[in-house]
Amino acid sequence: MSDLSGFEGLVAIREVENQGMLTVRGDFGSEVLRAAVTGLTGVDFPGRRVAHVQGARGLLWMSPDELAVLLPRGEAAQAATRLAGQLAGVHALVVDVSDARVHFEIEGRVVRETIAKLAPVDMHPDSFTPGELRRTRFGQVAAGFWMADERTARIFCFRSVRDYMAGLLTVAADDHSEVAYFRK
Amino acid sequence: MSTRLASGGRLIDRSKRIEFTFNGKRLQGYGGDTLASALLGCDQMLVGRSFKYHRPRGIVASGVEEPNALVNLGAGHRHEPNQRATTTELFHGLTATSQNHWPSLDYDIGAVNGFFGRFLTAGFYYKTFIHPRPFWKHLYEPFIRQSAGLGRAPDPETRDPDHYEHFYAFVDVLVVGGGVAGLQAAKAAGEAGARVLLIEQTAHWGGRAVVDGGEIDGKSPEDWVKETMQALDAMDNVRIRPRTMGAGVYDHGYVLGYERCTDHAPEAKGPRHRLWRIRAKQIVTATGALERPLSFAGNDVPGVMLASAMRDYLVNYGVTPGDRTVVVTNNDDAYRTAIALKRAGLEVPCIVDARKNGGGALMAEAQALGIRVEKGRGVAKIFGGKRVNGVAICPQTGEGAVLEEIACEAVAMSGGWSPVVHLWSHNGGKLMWDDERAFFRPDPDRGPINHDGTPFVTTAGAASGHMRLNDILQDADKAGKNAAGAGGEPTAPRAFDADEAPLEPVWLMPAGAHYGLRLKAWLDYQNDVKVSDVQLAAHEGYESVEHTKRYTTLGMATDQGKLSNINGLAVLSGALGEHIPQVGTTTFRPPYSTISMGAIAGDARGALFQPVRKTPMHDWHDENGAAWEPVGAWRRPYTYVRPGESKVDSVTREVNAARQAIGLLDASTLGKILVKGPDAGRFLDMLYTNMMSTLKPGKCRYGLMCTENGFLTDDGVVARLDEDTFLCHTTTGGADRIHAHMEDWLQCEWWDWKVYTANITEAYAQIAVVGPKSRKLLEKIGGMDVSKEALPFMEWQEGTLGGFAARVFRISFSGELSYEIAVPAGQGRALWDKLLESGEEFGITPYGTEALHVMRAEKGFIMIGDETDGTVIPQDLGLNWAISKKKTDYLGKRAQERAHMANPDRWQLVGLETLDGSVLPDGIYATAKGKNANGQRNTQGRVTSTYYSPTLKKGIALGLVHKGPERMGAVIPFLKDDGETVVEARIVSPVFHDPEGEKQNV
Amino acid sequence: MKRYSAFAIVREALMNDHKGWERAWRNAQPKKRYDVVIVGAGGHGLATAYYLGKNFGITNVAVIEKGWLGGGNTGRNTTIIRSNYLQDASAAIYEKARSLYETMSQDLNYNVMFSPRGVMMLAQTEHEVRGYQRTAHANALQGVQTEFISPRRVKDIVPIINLDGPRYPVLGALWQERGGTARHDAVAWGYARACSAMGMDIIQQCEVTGVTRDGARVSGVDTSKGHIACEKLGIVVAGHSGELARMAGFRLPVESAPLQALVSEPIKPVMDCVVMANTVHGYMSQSDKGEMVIGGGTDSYNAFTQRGSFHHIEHTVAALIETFPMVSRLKMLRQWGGIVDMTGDRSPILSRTPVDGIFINCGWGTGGFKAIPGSGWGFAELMATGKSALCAEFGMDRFAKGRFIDESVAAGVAH
Amino acid sequence: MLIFNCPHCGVAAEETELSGGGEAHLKRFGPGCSDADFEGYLFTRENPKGVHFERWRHAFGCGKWFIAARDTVTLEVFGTYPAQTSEPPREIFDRISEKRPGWSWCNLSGEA
Repeated sequence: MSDLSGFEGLVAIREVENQGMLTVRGDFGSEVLRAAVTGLTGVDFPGRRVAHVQGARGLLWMSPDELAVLLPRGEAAQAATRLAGQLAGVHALVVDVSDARVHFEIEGRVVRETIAKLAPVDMHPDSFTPGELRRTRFGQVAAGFWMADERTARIFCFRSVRDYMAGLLTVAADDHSEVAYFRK
Repeated sequence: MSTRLASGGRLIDRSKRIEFTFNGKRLQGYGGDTLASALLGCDQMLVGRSFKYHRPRGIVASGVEEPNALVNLGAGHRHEPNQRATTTELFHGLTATSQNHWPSLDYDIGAVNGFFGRFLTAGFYYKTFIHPRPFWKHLYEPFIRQSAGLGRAPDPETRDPDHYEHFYAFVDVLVVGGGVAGLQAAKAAGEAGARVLLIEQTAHWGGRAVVDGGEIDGKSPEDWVKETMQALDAMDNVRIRPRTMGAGVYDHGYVLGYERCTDHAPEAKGPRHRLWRIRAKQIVTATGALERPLSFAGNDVPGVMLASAMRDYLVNYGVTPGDRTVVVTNNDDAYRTAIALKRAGLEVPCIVDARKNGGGALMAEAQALGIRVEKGRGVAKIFGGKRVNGVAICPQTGEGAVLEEIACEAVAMSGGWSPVVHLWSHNGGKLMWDDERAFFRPDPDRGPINHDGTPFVTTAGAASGHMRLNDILQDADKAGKNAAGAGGEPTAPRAFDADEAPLEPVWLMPAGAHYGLRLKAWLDYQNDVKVSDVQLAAHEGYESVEHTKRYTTLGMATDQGKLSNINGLAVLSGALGEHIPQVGTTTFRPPYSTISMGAIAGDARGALFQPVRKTPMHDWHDENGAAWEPVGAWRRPYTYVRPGESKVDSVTREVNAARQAIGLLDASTLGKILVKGPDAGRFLDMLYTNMMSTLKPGKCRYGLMCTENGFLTDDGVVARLDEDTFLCHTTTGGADRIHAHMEDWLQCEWWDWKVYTANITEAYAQIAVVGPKSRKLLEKIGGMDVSKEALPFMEWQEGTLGGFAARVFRISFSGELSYEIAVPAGQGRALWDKLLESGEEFGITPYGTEALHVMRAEKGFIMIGDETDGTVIPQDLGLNWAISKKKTDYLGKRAQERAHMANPDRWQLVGLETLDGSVLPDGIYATAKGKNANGQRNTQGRVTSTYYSPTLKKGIALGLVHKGPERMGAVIPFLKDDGETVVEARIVSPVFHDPEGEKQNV
Repeated sequence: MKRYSAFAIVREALMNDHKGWERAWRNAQPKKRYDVVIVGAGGHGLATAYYLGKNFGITNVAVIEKGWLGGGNTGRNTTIIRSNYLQDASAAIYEKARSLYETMSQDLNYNVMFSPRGVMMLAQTEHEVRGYQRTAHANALQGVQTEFISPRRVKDIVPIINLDGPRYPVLGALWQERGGTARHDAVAWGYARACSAMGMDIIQQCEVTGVTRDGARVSGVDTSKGHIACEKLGIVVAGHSGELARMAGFRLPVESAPLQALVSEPIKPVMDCVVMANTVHGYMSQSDKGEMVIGGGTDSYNAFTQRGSFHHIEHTVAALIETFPMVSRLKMLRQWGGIVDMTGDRSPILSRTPVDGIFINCGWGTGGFKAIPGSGWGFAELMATGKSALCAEFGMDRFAKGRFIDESVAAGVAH
Repeated sequence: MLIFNCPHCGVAAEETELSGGGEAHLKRFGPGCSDADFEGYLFTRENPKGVHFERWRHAFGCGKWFIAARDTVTLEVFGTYPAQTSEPPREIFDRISEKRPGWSWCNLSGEA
């Protein structure tokens, strides 16, 4: 495991421990489903490509019929069972994928630039704003991310490629590689 | 001699002396120099040798178009061949060596003199070296290869120490080129509010105007550029990027920008090159124009230089290739060079103007300075070998009768200009011929088309074909505004420069030059293509411009024809008696000028070349002698080699342990796909050849998946979790593929079926506990009841095991009593450790993929990718039991009904035992009598898996044999790849070990 | 036809200022009718015409070409010649081609610079090792000389290679010593010159606009230079086969996509053979000019633009830098694309068609150049006699029957 | 380097975020169909020079399949729409007819 502690670069890179995540697939029109997931997380139901996140809890719009439910790792397993119960009546799929994901937080002045080196996404402030959820690729692996604020982004990917992602981010954030593109 | 003048040089800082070496010689230049200007400043006129004749070559240009001044740059693992001296900014300690000569630049024995030049014409190689046949491989080609090539290759044993990266930028308007046109276009687009990126390949802004003079907005171009740069810098919506070349334009507004971040300061940290992946809504190419040489005898002698380049060296760097310079031209622009030289106190004995009436205002100015102008004249020949020492003047009309000889040290030539249309053309932009100014320019009505069907490239300034300062600025202003989608009044400043008399096209000098002169009139300096070669190609019927290019290699050198294409094209048209546009141009391909492979690869190198997927137990494997095997993006332990063991030893040890005690396998990479919904059963019935809808919750079933084309594509155990939920296991390589396959059919064919899938492969660590003592171990760590009664073969249970929440499957891929335990991935390592620790007393032994293969082969279990190869159907593998007869349909069913597949006369799975107990080679074929119509040996089968079986203590193999199952006991011959040795093997049952399956079912 | 030789060059250089050379091929205008019309003056079309004349005495032949002869994929490929294929049918036609390449310069009296420098396919996974060992065994039975060699021999033959890349170590290689490269343009030019000398008409700048039939049988083609009648029609137009088939009234199991390639700037010789690394998708050879010739990927969408998407180039170059670290400090000089036509099993079609008298030769995918003489030899035989052992397995009917020729099944990938 | 607008999640996705799926609107033929129908379904392709309908999956994004109407010569994209349909929506049909009068593809054809 490549170690991130002590890495210093254009942005700080931190692996987010204890982040739980459920995958929920179902009909977003279903009131039962909307009530269940919002009740569980305490955030509003997200619109298309929106991330509603408060602390460790949140809802990420992953596709027209897929949500990612964020909650503390410790609660995930039970929450999955409870949620499945609440959705027993409707056609839906709930599964705890906490162990299938890793989450990184990158924080600093040039967050946008770091992402723009790795993902084919228009990171210009006019185009990508905090609160938008984007699924894309970082280098050669699938990943999703959102910006909590102008200085902070959360990136998640599959656990098995954790080291690759950590490597990409540390290289992209190398101290001497600032592009100075999004800010003058 | 070429020298540095006492004063002048707008780009150099004479207070900064810079040391460098050329061919070992210690030389000195100034800050701001390019390697080329520094070499000229040190009287280093001879810089290289040509490709074919190894002719002496000097610097001819001042930019990317330079075909001659290519050097080996740097040393050791930083060495780089073919670096253009003209685009290399000088830095302390730069070391350069010239290329393509032996033993030395001054004395190259490979040099071909004029006499042999007569033989080495276009097509030379196609017409000779034909006999005797072996000579091409053993004699001719090795010699040709040695004398070809240019720079020295980098050291193969060291890795490039530099770092490269990519960067995505999305803009409204990309402006390529930092001349006055580019600046005005960027300013106009920026003021219209567009998101603008302006890139310039050099380190400097202003392009030609700052050298050529004139007046913009009442100021010198120099001042106007300064002010405009400040204005651009002040706009928050505009980004400017020097040392960044627009390398290529691709479909849908994609542009490659090539930024050379630290080439000018190698000691600096950070990426050496950055490849910009730009997505632009609109592109403005303000790429200027390139000057054309004139074709006269000896135009390749060092000291003959483009007039504009000579001006650049004088004005920008304060260097001149000689004290006495003759200027040869067919247009007015070259007069600027003469005037500049004269004003710098240098001699210009004569301006040779091919035009009968000479030039306009600039001619008058030159004459006023006392420069003699010879009208209607051309150059008959150049005197000098490794450098110019004189020119012979002749009438431009006629065959070259010499009127006068003039001694000089340098010749400045100008054949007119050609707009740089590369970026316009890369993605299909069309050109039109401009008769008046004799060049191709972009046809504005036939530009490259974007994804929405609208044009997305606009040219500006000289790139549009405008050659006068004011026209250039007005055109650029319009281009910038249009690109930004803004109309409005023109806001470009007025500009003034000297009126010019029209150019007269001159494609050969003198017009009627005899063969001897044409034989020495170079078109492509690097590849040694001359006027006579192009004429010969046309004469021999290579009439298409593509034919001529390829037959003569015109324009195929490292400058990709920047200097030679139009001149060559004109000569070809002349030879064919056609109008130039009828002949057309060759295709312009990216990149505009070369870009480093390092930049293209970016960070995808070393550890980041490709992602490595790792299981939760990966580090344990690594620390315990795992010999890795790549499986898809994963790495799985092939075997765990202990000190003193060979791989064969360790595999044998692992197999024996699993068969006699307990083996432990990291099975986490196996795909796990959740399939849920009221229609899940119906869906899986279509996906698998088996009937899955009848599977009872709590039970497992082995299933086969075929492609719609009938071939077996994946297999695995399906567990029914509850009434509408199934968990499908796939092969390691299959997980993502099969999940995509499922979604494909659900989304594109059966979108009304109520089924959701989720790929949860990585949510779980899965550990196979295999062997007669496996139950003892699980009972020891305690938790759920794993007895035969509570958890029979092919069933699964959920519960806790050794304190872990686990799902346990009673399935076996080894034929032994075996449990596969799935726990949340995060706890995988802990469970692994616990099992190892608790299992020690039972002799627990982790095993890898090879032991897994051996054991499954001993049981006759097929392996996707070994027994299957994309041509095998389940029926070939004796798997009919797994193909539902009840179902009316499943993916692949119809395909398997086709004549060739329904034919019983196919190769089918059997076991194979060599008569001598040896192990059959991998992939060996069984021969049959006779040969086929193409004289190939007939075959009757092949080996698909072959191993030494530690259990049976002999070689065993699985194979596909013609009607194999009907031929039990038959002995068939296998032929080794030496084509001689025959190994005989007997056809037996594929199940070598425990045929009744007693061991797995206890 | 005046013969080419060193003596001829001396004669022309000293006595004629090279004015005495003949045209390589006549600039023909179409006659009213021919026994055989071949559509497409690429390597395959010209080779077909050549062997129709040479092997069957059929010389009343026109080869018509929309653009310039050899202007398609013949002049846009990476010039690799090998026959180390797995399936019998493929090995047969590619080995026939390879053996004809060996004597082509002498046959055509035109130096096509066939250079048997060896073709090496790296095995970088256990699966690839097994696949290539299988191929070596198959080749031994097919009369194709190949061997599976050790990493040490790989390094001996290719000193610039990096045997233990961080990702995929080299575990061995399939080595065909008698494979190599040739000068691609020269192959088309040499055949054209020989065809022209046999009295055949090569008609350039002539586009086919329709196929005319007399009932179930072909009667000729409409072209931009008028109608041309013929007994038999051969369609040999690679990426444009679908269009021609439509004109003739049938459809094909073919899709077209750009295949990309690139060259570096020329450097002094560092690698004599062709190396293919299929696990990481990159292959490279060095031309006689010194350029590293590099094959890229095929785009994942149908297109007729002779260019492609750049990310394929990025992946290829990254792969080559892992395999040959020195590549990192070379520079890309030029990139381009050709249009390849790919069938359902990625193997070619050399076949009769639903229309009597029309024969089609297409679907070579990424394998076309290396097959040119074998393809021409077999296709000429098929057109002249109605049957050919070399073509037998490559019929159009195989898709309905489910009898495929799949080369991708071993580790081998066609390039 | 193509870009398509994913009709499911609204992202203008670059080619490298997508995976191509070949000719669209194929009618599946299963057991009981003729060899010719089956061959046509599995192998025969329109492969036109011009208007083409093809499948793409937003593989690195929302994972959904969509169909793009694209010109294989100019690479112009006339529009994209979800894969859950057996024929192109009217407005895309009309847009193509407007830009390529008289176009035809498989059994579809626009007014001249």
